[in-house]
Amino acid sequence: MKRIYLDHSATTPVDPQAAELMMTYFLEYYGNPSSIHFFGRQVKKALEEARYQVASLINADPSEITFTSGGTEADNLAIQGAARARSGKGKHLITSAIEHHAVLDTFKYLAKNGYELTILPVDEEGIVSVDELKKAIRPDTILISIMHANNEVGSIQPAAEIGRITREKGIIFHVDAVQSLGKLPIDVKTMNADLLTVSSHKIYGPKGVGALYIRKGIKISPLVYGGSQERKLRSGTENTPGIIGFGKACELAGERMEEENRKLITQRDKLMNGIISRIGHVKINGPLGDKRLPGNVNVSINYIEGESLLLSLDMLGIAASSGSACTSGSLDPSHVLLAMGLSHEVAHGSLRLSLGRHNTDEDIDFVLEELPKIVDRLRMMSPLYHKAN
Amino acid sequence: MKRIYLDHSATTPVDPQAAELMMTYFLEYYGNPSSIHFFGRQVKKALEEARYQVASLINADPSEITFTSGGTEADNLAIQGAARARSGKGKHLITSAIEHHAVLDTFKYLAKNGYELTILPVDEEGIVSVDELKKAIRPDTILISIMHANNEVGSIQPAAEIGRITREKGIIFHVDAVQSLGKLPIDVKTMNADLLTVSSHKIYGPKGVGALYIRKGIKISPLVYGGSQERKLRSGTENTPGIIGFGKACELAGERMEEENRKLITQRDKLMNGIISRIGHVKINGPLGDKRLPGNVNVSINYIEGESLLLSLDMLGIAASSGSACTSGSLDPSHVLLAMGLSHEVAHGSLRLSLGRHNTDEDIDFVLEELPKIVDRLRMMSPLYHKAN
Amino acid sequence: MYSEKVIDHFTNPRNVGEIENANGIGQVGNAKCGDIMKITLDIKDDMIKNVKFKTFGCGAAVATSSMVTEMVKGKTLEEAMDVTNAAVAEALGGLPETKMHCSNLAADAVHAAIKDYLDKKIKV
Amino acid sequence: MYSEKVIDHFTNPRNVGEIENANGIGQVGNAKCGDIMKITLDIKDDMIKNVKFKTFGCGAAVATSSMVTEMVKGKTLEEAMDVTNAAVAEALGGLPETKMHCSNLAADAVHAAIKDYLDKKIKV
Ligand SMILES: Cc1ncc(COP(=O)(O)O)c(C=O)c1O
Ligand SMILES: Cc1ncc(COP(=O)(O)O)c(C=O)c1O
Repeated sequence: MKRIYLDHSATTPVDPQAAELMMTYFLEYYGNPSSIHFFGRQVKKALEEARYQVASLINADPSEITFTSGGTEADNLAIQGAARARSGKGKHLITSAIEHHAVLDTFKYLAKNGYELTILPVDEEGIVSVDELKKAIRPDTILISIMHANNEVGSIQPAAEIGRITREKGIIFHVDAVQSLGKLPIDVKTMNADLLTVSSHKIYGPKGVGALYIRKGIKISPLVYGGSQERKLRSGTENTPGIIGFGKACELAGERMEEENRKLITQRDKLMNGIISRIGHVKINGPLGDKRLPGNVNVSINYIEGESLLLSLDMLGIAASSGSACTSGSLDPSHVLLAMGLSHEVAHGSLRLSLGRHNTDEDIDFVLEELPKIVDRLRMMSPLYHKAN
Repeated sequence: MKRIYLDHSATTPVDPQAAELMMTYFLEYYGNPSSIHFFGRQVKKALEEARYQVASLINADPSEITFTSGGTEADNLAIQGAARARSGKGKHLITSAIEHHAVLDTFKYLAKNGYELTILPVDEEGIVSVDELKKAIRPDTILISIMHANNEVGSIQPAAEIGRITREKGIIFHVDAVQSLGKLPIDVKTMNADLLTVSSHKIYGPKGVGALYIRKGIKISPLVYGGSQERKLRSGTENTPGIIGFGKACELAGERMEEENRKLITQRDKLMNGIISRIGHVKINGPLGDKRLPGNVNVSINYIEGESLLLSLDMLGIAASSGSACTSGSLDPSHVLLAMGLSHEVAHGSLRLSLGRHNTDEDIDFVLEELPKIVDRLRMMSPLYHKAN
Repeated sequence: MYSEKVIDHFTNPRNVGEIENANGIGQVGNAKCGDIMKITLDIKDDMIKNVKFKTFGCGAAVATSSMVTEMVKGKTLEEAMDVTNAAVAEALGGLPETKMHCSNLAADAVHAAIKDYLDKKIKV
Repeated sequence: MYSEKVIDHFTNPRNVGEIENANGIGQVGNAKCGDIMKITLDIKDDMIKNVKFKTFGCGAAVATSSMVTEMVKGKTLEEAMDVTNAAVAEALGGLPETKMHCSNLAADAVHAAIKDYLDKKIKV
């Protein structure tokens, strides 16, 4: 069976060039970068080259990049680290209702441990209001974390606008840019970001690698202690092959972004329009046009449940994702869709198709051919659906 | 130039079988294990297989294994996690003076944040005294962390004996087994370990992967929050290729341990005896015989400094390590050697040669031929050395 | 994740639909939780002559619904009341841990339909 | 890590040894820190006729020692006093950050040796 992968927001395959490079560092250049001998020096150099590659993609200085084990750890390092380092200055934190769990759950943990938290609502397109944010700021606000682009509905947030406000007020601004890296141009300087999270496995780099941009002069506390690697901010023997693979993936993403985005936007819009025209009782979630990530399609298909939909697609070789509670192991469907005002019932029936580098126009055609049949079949089975509707 | 790697305690090359397996998971089986589609289920299965492989090497149940980004993170998760989860029961912690920085610095961080810490001394062989440990235990002692084998001098600690005491007293016992995994038989049950740290890159697995054994029923707090992976103890998209590579490395290590150890012990003793017989004014650091890790040689060479020695060896293609302060970026030489009673001067002149799977007898011969010449040359240059000595 | 039997019942669900003049109707779950099962029964002489289901829910919800219809068809009401959610899960070769709680309500739906039948009979 | 010049001076150190009847002897550093440099001078007519070093220490310590002997040999005492640790590091094409502090003391050792010579002269 031909398999069509439409879950690139969850993770991506590793680029073959990056994978090949990593092989060399597994087998040949395997030294510990802390070692002063040949094996160590060799890999130390490659580590610094990777730091430069990651920094370049977000217009940072290499010395501002701290490697971590992924986006989740980078988010935690940013939020726990900044909150701890600044706790003397205040205890108030601000984030939005549509953040990834790596951000939201970290804030909730802090809120249970002496901090105060404001969670900003979003509009029906899944975008944080700058006015609401302004109103939420207090004299004791020390940290604001707003994602650059949402992983479920692809909504792009007004990061630069928020950065202007936080910089003016001297509040630390953390941006979770896991979903936008390599897809939107990122400039930490014009964005006025103080901390910015990126992750490798969303941009055709290996899993288990990420980085936190820490603007020069910003002090944060580490999460783990030990051998003082990464300027003491992230102890532990560096995952050098992973980091080097991530560096390569960043380089490639930078080179290909423009061309790739043109393709992704065309395919995305074809897919969205096709679904709307072929299936009744559906609703696109998230904004349209250039406020949306290039590869993101998210649609609620009324009267049916997401996991059933995913299973049915999977049987045809189509890999997708859903905001259904059944796919997350939790009891509630996607907190993002609920925050955008969707009912539980409709949120359960959401489908995310996230396009990537290797998807072809034929993939889109196939989905558009098969999806209506699946929806029909599931609706016939649904007690909520009445033909008359 | 032929290069001889004698720094296996710092890190190892990845086994080609493990590396090849990882390639498949980079390029083909790249799904996110949380996804319910084919790509996700496929890799989820492999992830659980790896968990089984790691568990098997230490006689644990797979459900007791939590994957982390390495030994350092596992040590931090164990120590910070247990201390936080048990802080209601007491604030007293015990460790030893020869622990890895991942343990020692984590305890020191806790000691600055409301906990009380006892650091046990060691004898001149680098072994913790069980009597001292018994004396240090207080009614409010909640956690004791003692390594299984030391990374610098190879001294094996009386872990099982300590485990008997802690289990009896209801104190959590954490064991850093990073250096002993795959080299000594580990049985978490007979050791009475509650928490046990292992790391992949020391046993021919990839860097950036480790695991914490958490005995069934033991509660610890997480370090990072997010997507609830690893039963909520370690959120973040799993580094599946890395974990699968680690699993394979564990399987291979288990199969080869006995045969490999025979080889390593022979080579180790040849190297130690050769150094003693060819070079004057030297002292073996750490115990002899079966209280020492199979592949570890550590020797103080009086009147010369470690980094000079390493550089000279490196020029001949020999990669080694030293307890010299100059190689660690700190001002003091190895805290392990100092704790064993060595003077600063002698500690600065220490050399660690750690043997591994691919070292040949010719490698040993070459070192034994070249090392005396280097020592001679450096001693001739040293103001501390007087021929008359 | 799912056993082969679950996938089979999900892919080829038995007895989908609604019996037009059903004399026993049961519905459990709610859309908020993401699982609704509706069972319609045709009961005659204390015997389930026919049974159909409609389900909004995940794979497990559909499969348990389908399985339960097979298990109770032709059975007496008493026999049908003895079919438990656990028995349905077992007949499917087991369900993933997380599905045992929410999506395994098909027997409840059957029981509700039987109760509906009995309630209406008493009223008459 | 180290520049080529550092490696060259470490591998082929110039002027290693001790001058037997040196009239200026300087030693700086201590074994606790891991760096000791000992400079012996043969001074005549305010001029460094010959200079030798012995060093216990890391690569940088050996290289700076070797380099400084080259830099002061044949110089007047005043000229030699003007040679700084920084100048030695620079002549070696720079040193790693961490080495600038501890291991870059060779010029100090020369200055100590000159001071020793001057002190003894005054006493005489
Ligand atoms: C917006 C966002 N933040 C954080 C993360 C977490 O990153 P990682 O999977 O590398 O831990 C993800 C993806 O899972 C994400 O989409
Ligand atoms: C005894 C010991 N504990 C912990 C660690 C840290 O493990 P990792 O390098 O995987 O972070 C090491 C090695 O560096 C070690 O030797």
